[in-house]
Amino acid sequence: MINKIVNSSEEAVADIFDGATILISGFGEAGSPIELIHALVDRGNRNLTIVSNNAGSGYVGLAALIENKQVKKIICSFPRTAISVVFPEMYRKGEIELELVPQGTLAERIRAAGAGIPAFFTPASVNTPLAKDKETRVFNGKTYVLEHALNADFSLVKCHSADKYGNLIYNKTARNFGPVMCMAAKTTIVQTKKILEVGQIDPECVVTPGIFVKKVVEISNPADESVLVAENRRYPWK
Amino acid sequence: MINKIVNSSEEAVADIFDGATILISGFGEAGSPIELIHALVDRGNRNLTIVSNNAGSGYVGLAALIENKQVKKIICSFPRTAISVVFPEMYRKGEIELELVPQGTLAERIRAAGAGIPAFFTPASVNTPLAKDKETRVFNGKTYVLEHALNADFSLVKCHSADKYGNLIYNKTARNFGPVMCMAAKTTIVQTKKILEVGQIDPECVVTPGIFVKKVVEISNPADESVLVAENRRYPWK
Amino acid sequence: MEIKENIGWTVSEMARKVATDIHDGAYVNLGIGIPEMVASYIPEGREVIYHTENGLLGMGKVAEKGTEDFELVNAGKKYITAIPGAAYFHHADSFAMIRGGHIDICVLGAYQVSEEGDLANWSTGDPNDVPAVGGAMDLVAGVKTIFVITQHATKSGESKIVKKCTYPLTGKNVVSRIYTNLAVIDVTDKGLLVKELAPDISFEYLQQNTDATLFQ
Amino acid sequence: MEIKENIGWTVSEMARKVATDIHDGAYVNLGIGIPEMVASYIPEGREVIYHTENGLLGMGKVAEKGTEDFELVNAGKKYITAIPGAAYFHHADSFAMIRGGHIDICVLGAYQVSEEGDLANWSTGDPNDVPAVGGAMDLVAGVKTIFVITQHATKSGESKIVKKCTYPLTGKNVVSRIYTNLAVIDVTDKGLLVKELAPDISFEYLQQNTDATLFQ
Repeated sequence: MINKIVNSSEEAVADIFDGATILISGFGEAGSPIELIHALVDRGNRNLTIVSNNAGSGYVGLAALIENKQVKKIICSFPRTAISVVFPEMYRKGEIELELVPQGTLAERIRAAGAGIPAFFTPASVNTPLAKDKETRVFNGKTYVLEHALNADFSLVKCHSADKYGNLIYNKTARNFGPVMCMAAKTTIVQTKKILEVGQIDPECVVTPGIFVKKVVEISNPADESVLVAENRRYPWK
Repeated sequence: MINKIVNSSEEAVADIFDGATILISGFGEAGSPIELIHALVDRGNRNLTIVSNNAGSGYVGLAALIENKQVKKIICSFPRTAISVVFPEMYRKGEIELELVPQGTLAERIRAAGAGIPAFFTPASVNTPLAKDKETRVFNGKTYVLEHALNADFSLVKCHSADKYGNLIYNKTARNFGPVMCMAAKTTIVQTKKILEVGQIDPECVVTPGIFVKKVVEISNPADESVLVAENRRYPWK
Repeated sequence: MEIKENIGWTVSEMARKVATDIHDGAYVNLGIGIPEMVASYIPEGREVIYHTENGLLGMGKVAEKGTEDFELVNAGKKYITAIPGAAYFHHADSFAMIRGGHIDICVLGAYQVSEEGDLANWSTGDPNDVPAVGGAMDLVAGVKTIFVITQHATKSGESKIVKKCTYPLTGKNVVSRIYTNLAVIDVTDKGLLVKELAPDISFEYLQQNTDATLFQ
Repeated sequence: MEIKENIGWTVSEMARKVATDIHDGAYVNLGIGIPEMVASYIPEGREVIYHTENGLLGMGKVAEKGTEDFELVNAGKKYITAIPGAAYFHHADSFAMIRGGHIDICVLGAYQVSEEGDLANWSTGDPNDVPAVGGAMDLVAGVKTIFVITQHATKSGESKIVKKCTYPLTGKNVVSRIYTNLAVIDVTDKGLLVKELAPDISFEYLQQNTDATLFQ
């Protein structure tokens, strides 16, 4: 019988392996699965390729994963934030690779992976350095660039409520990359604030149907990244 | 100030012109905007290209539009239904063109049009007659066919509830092609069972945000196509 | 070739065979017609979630007489129900599930299946027929495992398990296993491997009544 | 070239100029920073719906102190509110709105704008900077009309309105109109057409302090 709920973040990330490509939801702190990321720091896998819109703030969450030298490469649209220190330092030292992708292209590449579309054309980045060496084609007089699906081994996603089938709903703009990332990974791992009984989520309002989800862990009181950053906290906690 | 509500089906379809390409929602009768289609029959525009999953049943709705010789070409996945008579007859006589498209490719071509993607690769139809003369390409050892966006001048869509901003929610499997068709037309025209006050639709549950919608007409008691077909009704009513 | 009528398994028995091969927790799409019968034979203790490509994950039983909702139908346009924990979505999202490889098993009918697992199930190529494809090509291109359930022969006695499909293809190299009234046959790299014979059906009889070459 | 500081329009006046050109019923995306000010100056009687690319149509005002929700932010990661009639959606749907040409107007800042409407606003090309692009390239490629709001010159006095962009492009031929502290300038097929001059600014002064060639 179907029950995707696991008991701990540790158990949730237990299958992650060295060298994996991992999608991590969030737009800044909104939607960032900070407890799952910390569990991955604890697990210590290396040589990871991380796909996420940003590259972390302060010394917690994604920044902690990067500082712990677990990340070989990051694929993102905006690796700077007001208080990002870890990534910029390592990037300048050449200790981490960056693939910069326009935000809409990033979202669409992830969605394409989930939808079985290996490649598509987009107008974004045409005539810019980010389209360098990429195939272009003209449709109806306008130039487009060919972009490829961004498949992944795992996705780490934060949502608001989930049931044991893996049906998910999100909260406000914390939804952002979560739904497409759930679709695009072989194994999708979700942290939820609440677990609901099957049937409590209105079938008209399910955002991520359970088919896309492998494991769900309840984290009732997730940390607020901005609070941790303001307090200058560092993971692993001291 | 924004108010997309119009007073009649007649007013809703008033801008449709001869030769237009029109997306029509519905999977069989579920989600078919029968009153809008009948208004289009009354309006009498000709040479239309219709994109819809099916080709109508009996002598009402889409079948009435076809019987009235307004449709030059239909783009669809399944032009047969248990009780389709009009399309098959005209097709055999060579009086209407058919572009047969796999259902998922049809949905994705419409979505692509709405998302500004001019073309994409899909594995569906490779090595079949429906991929004949189409460009193919191999990605990771698997062959895909290039498919193009299906843009339209108008879409006629049925939903369950709408507000004056054009935010829409649907009912069960009547949702089907509605949301992607709303995205893909220059002018989207919607018939809704109910009009709600702005703010009554939960922002987490809006399926079609108002930005995709141009006109909304309330049809509180839409006809059931299958009932009309069973009663052997014919539009225009006699 | 002649196949006697009413020999081997009944359609219900065939559906039960398919159902037995569907694992607990599987996401399954059932084609229109005989494949729909499979849902009735899932062994107890297994939970299977049904997808219908017109926008529902968590399809339940057929709606009881008098409770039909015109806006709740399956891909065959039958009035159905939804289970608790179901989700509705639009057509592009529904086919993202299919094309993206998220559905575990799809059970389809067939006009012909070839030695290499090619499937023909949408057109006989008759120019008088109105061609209609529906979601079949997307399903065979995207779903992880394709099971075919079909009578071994057409009503006029021709083998549906063929060396090469003569009808237009739905997809090439897509079928994993074939359930007929005479046998269960796996499509393997080496050819068609007979896994199980119906009662009183010999391999020799099966081969005599099959256009394709079979292995044991 | 030298531009005196504090001449021409204030930033607020520039924002008001932009706001005046936004029609009733427009769907608008405001870039991070000065473009965000535009929302405060929409003339009464006009209703404008704001899109923020991180997944909200119907963005309201900035959240009041003490009512901030960490999960309700705009593209600049400011805490905001949502209006009644708003809708949340995921990132792919949000950029479908952008790429698909559904947003009427986007207001962006600039490092440089060229005579042909090329925009550079994401990178100075400095190899010491961490490059970051966000949604700018998608916005200029997809939104129907791109307005740029910017000081006419950099802090060091260089004209931002240039013959050719020397910084890496965000997009080519994308800008429709430029609002600076000195003038409102339309990008036309014939070149940069000055539509309006700030008080006490002459066309000659403007041209002297602009790298690009201007027309009247």
